[in-house]
Amino acid sequence: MNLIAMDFLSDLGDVLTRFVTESGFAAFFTGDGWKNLIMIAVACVCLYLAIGKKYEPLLLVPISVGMLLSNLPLAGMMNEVVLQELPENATVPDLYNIMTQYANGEMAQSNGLLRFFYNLKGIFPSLIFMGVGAMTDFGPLIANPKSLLLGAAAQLGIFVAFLGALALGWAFPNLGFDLNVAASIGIIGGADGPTAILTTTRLAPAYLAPIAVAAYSYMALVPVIQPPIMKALTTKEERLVRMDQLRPVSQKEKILFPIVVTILVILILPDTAPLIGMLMFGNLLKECLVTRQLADTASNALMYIVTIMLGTAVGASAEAQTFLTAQTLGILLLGVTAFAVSTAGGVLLGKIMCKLTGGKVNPLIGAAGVSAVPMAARVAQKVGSEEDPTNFLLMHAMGPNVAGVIGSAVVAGVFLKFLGG
Amino acid sequence: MNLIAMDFLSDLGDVLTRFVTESGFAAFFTGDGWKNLIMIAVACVCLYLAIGKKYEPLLLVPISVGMLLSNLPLAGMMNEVVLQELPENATVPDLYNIMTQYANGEMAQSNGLLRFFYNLKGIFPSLIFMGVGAMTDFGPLIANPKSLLLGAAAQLGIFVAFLGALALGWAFPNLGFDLNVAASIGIIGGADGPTAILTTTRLAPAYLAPIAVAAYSYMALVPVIQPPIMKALTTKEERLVRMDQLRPVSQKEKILFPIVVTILVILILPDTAPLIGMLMFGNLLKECLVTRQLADTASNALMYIVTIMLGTAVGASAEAQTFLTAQTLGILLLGVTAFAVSTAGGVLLGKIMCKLTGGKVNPLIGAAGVSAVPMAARVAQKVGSEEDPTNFLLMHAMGPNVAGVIGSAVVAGVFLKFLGG
Amino acid sequence: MNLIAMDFLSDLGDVLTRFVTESGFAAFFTGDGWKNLIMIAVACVCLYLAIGKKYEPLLLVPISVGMLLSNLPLAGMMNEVVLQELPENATVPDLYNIMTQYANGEMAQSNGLLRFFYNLKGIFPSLIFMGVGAMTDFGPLIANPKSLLLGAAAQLGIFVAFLGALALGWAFPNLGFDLNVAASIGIIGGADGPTAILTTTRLAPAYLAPIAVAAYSYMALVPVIQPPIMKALTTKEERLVRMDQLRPVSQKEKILFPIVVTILVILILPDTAPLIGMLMFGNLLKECLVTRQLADTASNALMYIVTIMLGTAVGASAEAQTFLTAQTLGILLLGVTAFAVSTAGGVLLGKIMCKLTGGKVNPLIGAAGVSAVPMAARVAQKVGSEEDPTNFLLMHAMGPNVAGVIGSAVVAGVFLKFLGG
Amino acid sequence: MLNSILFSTGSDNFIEGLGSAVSGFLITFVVLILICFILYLFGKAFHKPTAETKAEEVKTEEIPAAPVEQAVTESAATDDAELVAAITAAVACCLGRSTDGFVVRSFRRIGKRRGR
Amino acid sequence: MLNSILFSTGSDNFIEGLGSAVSGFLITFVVLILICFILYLFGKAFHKPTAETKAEEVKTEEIPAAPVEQAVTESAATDDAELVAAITAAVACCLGRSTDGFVVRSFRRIGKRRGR
Amino acid sequence: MLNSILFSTGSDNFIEGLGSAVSGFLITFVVLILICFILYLFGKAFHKPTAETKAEEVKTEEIPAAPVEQAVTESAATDDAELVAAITAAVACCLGRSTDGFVVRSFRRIGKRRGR
Ligand code: NA
Ligand code: NA
Ligand code: NA
Repeated sequence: MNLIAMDFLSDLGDVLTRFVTESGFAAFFTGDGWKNLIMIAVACVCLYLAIGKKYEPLLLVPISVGMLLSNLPLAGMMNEVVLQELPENATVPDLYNIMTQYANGEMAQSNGLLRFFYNLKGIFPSLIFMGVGAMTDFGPLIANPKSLLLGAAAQLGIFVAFLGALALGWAFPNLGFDLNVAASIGIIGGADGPTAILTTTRLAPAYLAPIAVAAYSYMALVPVIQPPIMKALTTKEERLVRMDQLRPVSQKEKILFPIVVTILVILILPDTAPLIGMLMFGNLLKECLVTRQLADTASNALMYIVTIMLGTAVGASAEAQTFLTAQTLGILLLGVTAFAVSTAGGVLLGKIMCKLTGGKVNPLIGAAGVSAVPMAARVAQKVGSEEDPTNFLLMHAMGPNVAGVIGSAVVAGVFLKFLGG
Repeated sequence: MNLIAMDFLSDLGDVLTRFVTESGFAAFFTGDGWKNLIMIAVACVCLYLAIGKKYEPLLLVPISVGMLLSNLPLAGMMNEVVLQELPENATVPDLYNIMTQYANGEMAQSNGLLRFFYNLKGIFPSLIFMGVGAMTDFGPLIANPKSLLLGAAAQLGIFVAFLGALALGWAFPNLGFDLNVAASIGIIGGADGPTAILTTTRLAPAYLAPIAVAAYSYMALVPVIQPPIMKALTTKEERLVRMDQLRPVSQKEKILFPIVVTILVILILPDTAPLIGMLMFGNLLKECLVTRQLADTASNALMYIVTIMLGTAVGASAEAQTFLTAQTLGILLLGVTAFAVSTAGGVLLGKIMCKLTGGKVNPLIGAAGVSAVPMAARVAQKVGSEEDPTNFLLMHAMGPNVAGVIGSAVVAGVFLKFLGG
Repeated sequence: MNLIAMDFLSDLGDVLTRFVTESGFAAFFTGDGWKNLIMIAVACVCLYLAIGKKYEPLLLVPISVGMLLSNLPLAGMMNEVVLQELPENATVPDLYNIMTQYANGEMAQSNGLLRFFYNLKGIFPSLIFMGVGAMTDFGPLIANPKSLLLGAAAQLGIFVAFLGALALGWAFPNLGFDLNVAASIGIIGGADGPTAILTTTRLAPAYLAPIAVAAYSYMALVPVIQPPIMKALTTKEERLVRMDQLRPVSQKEKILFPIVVTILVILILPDTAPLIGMLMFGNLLKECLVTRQLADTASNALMYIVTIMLGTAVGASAEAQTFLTAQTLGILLLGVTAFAVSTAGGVLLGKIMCKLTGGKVNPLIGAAGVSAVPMAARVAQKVGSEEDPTNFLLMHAMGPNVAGVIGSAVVAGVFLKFLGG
Repeated sequence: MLNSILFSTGSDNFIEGLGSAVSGFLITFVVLILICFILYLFGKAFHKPTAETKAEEVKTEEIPAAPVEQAVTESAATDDAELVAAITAAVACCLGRSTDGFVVRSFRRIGKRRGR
Repeated sequence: MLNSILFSTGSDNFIEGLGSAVSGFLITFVVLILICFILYLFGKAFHKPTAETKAEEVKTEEIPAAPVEQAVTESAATDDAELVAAITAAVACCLGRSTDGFVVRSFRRIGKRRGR
Repeated sequence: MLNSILFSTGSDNFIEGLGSAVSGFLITFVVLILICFILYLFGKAFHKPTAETKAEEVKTEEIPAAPVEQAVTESAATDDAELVAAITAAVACCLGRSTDGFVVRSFRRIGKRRGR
């Protein structure tokens, strides 16, 4: 019996030793483990921004938690699927057996939960866009088609940041900012989360996390970034411009709009289909009035399920080795540039339109063209009402605002086409 | 620097040329591209029927949009998964690597969104049936079991259309209407969308789109197709028959019903399990009163999510080469025949039962046996009230109506068994 | 034409013969078919417990239906994916083609619906835990941290049942109760469904059904199992102890709690990540107040969808050959032991704490440490109010109750670490 | 010629199909008649109270409340059809018109059920 | 040296990117101008009633009810923005203050839209 | 004989299991005690106001509104348990009976939480 007692004690000792040496704390002190510690701090900062500062919490909370969970050492939430090991001198039938096991989910256990979500990242942005479409009212845009020009002009920042990234890549070749990465960075200026995520997923998946974080953070910062630029570029007279009331829009137009836009835009730029097609599908579900249940589901249960999964997956893709680099700094820098230039682009075209129409367009609504629905439109309203509290620009700004969503999806399509995403 | 300028201009030219030659418009003029144009028109017509005419919009809107998106050239929404190319003289380990990449979702990007949904089409009808079960009240059927005979008789059209399709296939061998296709066409007469889709998915997936479109369109046309047949086959006296009030049904019976039907029907016809099993599971969730949340979810969020995905996937499977053929015409023709004959079958057995019971059964309720819940029951009510506005047949017609759902699921099971789906 | 008639009749005969010989009834009389009959009876008993006795119906109804459907012979709801057959002397490109077909869902038809769910069983418990987190209020625990000690003590039953299973396995080697199976059995004593399912999925998937049924049944039996033990172990004076009112808990604490617990626990025990990480993520979604929609979705639509799928999948895994064995009896026996010992563990530490604090802790709340939220807390309240109807222990018992959830997740992490799940 | 038509794949299919159709229709009837039979047993097992016994029970056990409650639960929880029929009937009675026009409003509510 | 910079991958990328950027911006404008053009056609096709014809219609067809109804549907069913604007305006008018403070309450309601 | 029993796989498993069980139980306690310790720090960090300071605050800062609001939010938004306890208590007090019977109604509402 002594032997058993010894066995037991030795087992106990082994077990407790394993417990200590295999804990996550120990992992911080081996190899690059300390980097995880920094990533955890970054995740906590992001959580603070999301919860304390209310920066786009619906996405930033899941992203932060994903980042946290994937950087807690050994948690294995991002473990890849590991197929049964290939025997030496394996034959075709051996591999066939492994395949059969895989097909029947026998290796699924090795799959981390967040990896499971991550592998679906290709379809999530489209599903979110469907939900966004089911919540968007294109009425103000239909009533005032000129808004589309502003929505186009406010994509300027995307291209400037794209060129900026290429210039940085030229100056510092080590950054590895090639055309694909540059396009993904530029699209931050689209101020549209799902568009940025889809483009990055296709062109530069390694940069998914920093680009998504930058996109959503800056979207939340729209009320901080935009007003100084808007005021610097406009005169007091321009900011005081009152706009004519929008014409009423019939339901028929609202129904035709998504159908026509789907056909036209996808014919011109087939690569926009996953974004424009699903955005307009969602909008059709809402506007046709006979599929209320589908529109509700698309913009509630389905969209929020996808948001949880996409958010955590994007956050979980934030590995220390790609996140804690000069690239991330570059992305943050270029992202804010993109936002600023896009705002300027919208305002400047607004000024031109103001001139051309003899003062019928308030240039402030151009800033709403950056997307960030409906935040940017509200910023336009606010800056306008600072000059004249009785001037209500909100509905006029909603036109460029939703036009900006279409605009950045079009730019995404252009990048995917040119760069073969 | 001249060189750079030249480079830039040549790049710009290349890019714009690509933009034009690779647009969807250009694709209409190459090969069979013009067929896509027709399919787009078909999709728009379907959208009009769904929205303008309110033909089963919950399914027809997604189907139409799926059809539209998959026929916009180069949009790639139905792109198949493309595995990494197999190197020449590839060895087993090479293939193992490709498999590992596949398992980790690295090829998922090549997968079109609608293809992703399409690959899940095998499980969607069952999930929808679960939701339908969670919304169906079998009370009127339990109170009046004779309804089941009417629900059986109203499947006549399925078999007639099945034989009609085989006869057409005999007369015009080029149509390729073999046993499997004929069964899938016949099942349109079941007036039950998920049953038709499941059967077709198993037996003749290439015909999924036309059969689904026919099934849902004719279901919406029930108020147009049925009344003339009902009036032609019944006398005024028969239409005036008043029926005894239904007995109350206890909750215990409502709970036992789905359990007993599941066991009995699946034992007799194991192939009905994906339909009857899930229909009755959904119904049990509803009737047992202790799983209200599950019943709610099954008949709301889950069912509508699945409806969106299944609808778009079915629509997206409408390729010009299988849709724009004589077969589709044949399907539409046989489908309406099936509906008409099923209606007649129900009404005729109703007449016999009227005779046998000495005038206690109004033959009009036989027409409700085609399923198309609750439309067909309402048609019976309406035709009856045209003769006598104080005669309320609705609850009596609900019995055959829900029996028809079971009836067509049984026929689907028979077909799957015989034809080895 | 005679020939055709003969053909027809012979076909008809064939078909009807097939119908009878291939029905599920016939299957009961071949081989082990009779065992399915017993399993169907077991499923019906479980249904009765779930509906008639209201034993955790949200899980037991789906589990029972899954058990029923998978044991109806030939229904094929648990059919595995069958890849296209490998040709003889198949080459690597042949296999590559099969893989391509698989990747494009062409073999999906052979996949039973419940098998589809079953293959996802690895991710479902985490998703349910996220929903549970989004519904749990850790306030009472934060206000009274001592609760955590009770939550730890009430895991005693897990380890006792684990050792009991090993002892049984030692006495009856044929049972095959190795370390992995014993751990899965022990975890029943955690009184926490998703934790039991996740642990069993990783360590002993063959025992998934009996362990899940035992876990949920005993959770429902908490009001039966616990009170006698609680009364036997406490004196009347102890049961009359009134506790001080809990301090108010600020929202800041509620927000920090899930973050801190995630980091701390997962660092110590990385294997708890799929449980603790997701539980705390769900809780954070609820407590941070800015992601209300995500918390709602996680605790409603998503959780119930997952519940339906996981329940039916777990039930469907109940094959006669593993379920109708002495093991199942052993599992039921050890399960109830685990519950009883856990209750005793909680109460005994409660007594010690009562002594140490000079009578400020009512030992009854220790029993709530087994989890089974909020049933066990209500039992504590009820047993307490039997002595003194004005003594309200509910909120004080909620602390150990939610601590028990964390406790059993920690034990699961310990088992997964030690046994390499 | 006739031969080649009769014994083509098409004719083979048709003959096989005829067998399938006839036996399929038979099987469908058999299955639904079996369910019908079971439901008759349900009726006997669960619905014993006839008109007379009911009248008695009213006096002794105050049962009538139960059916009312049940009816309410049914119409509310499950299918609005009964409610619709009742309302339609009531309104139609009052106005002495066809129920056609009134169905429209209830239509949308029940319409949900068609959403498959 | 200059050569090696100019003809590095970086410079190649930049030049190619410049082409892409310019043409991409052009294409974006082209696409959105096309939609703009179609919406002008929408306006012509669906929004014929001018101020005068409207005034006439008022007398003959009692149309004015329709726009009101529509406006209600719009604001209720889709985007609360109009409502918010109107309320904000009304309140701001009364109090003669910036609308800044008032937006907070409506913020949460619209905030849902940002949830992508 | 004894040997063969003691040194079978079963006995090996049991001995290894004993080590796992003891250390597992220890680890569980360690982890939960750590959380407990942190929560004590929470209490110190976030719950400074004692009875006296609170009384002072009441006079100076009109703080009492906040706790009330918070309590309302808590009970409404999160767990009905408090509410249920309060109601049960109130009703039970009035009637002087066991709370057993009253729990039924609230049961269904809380019951949702068990839905795992
Ligand atoms: Na934009
Ligand atoms: Na039918
Ligand atoms: Na526990």
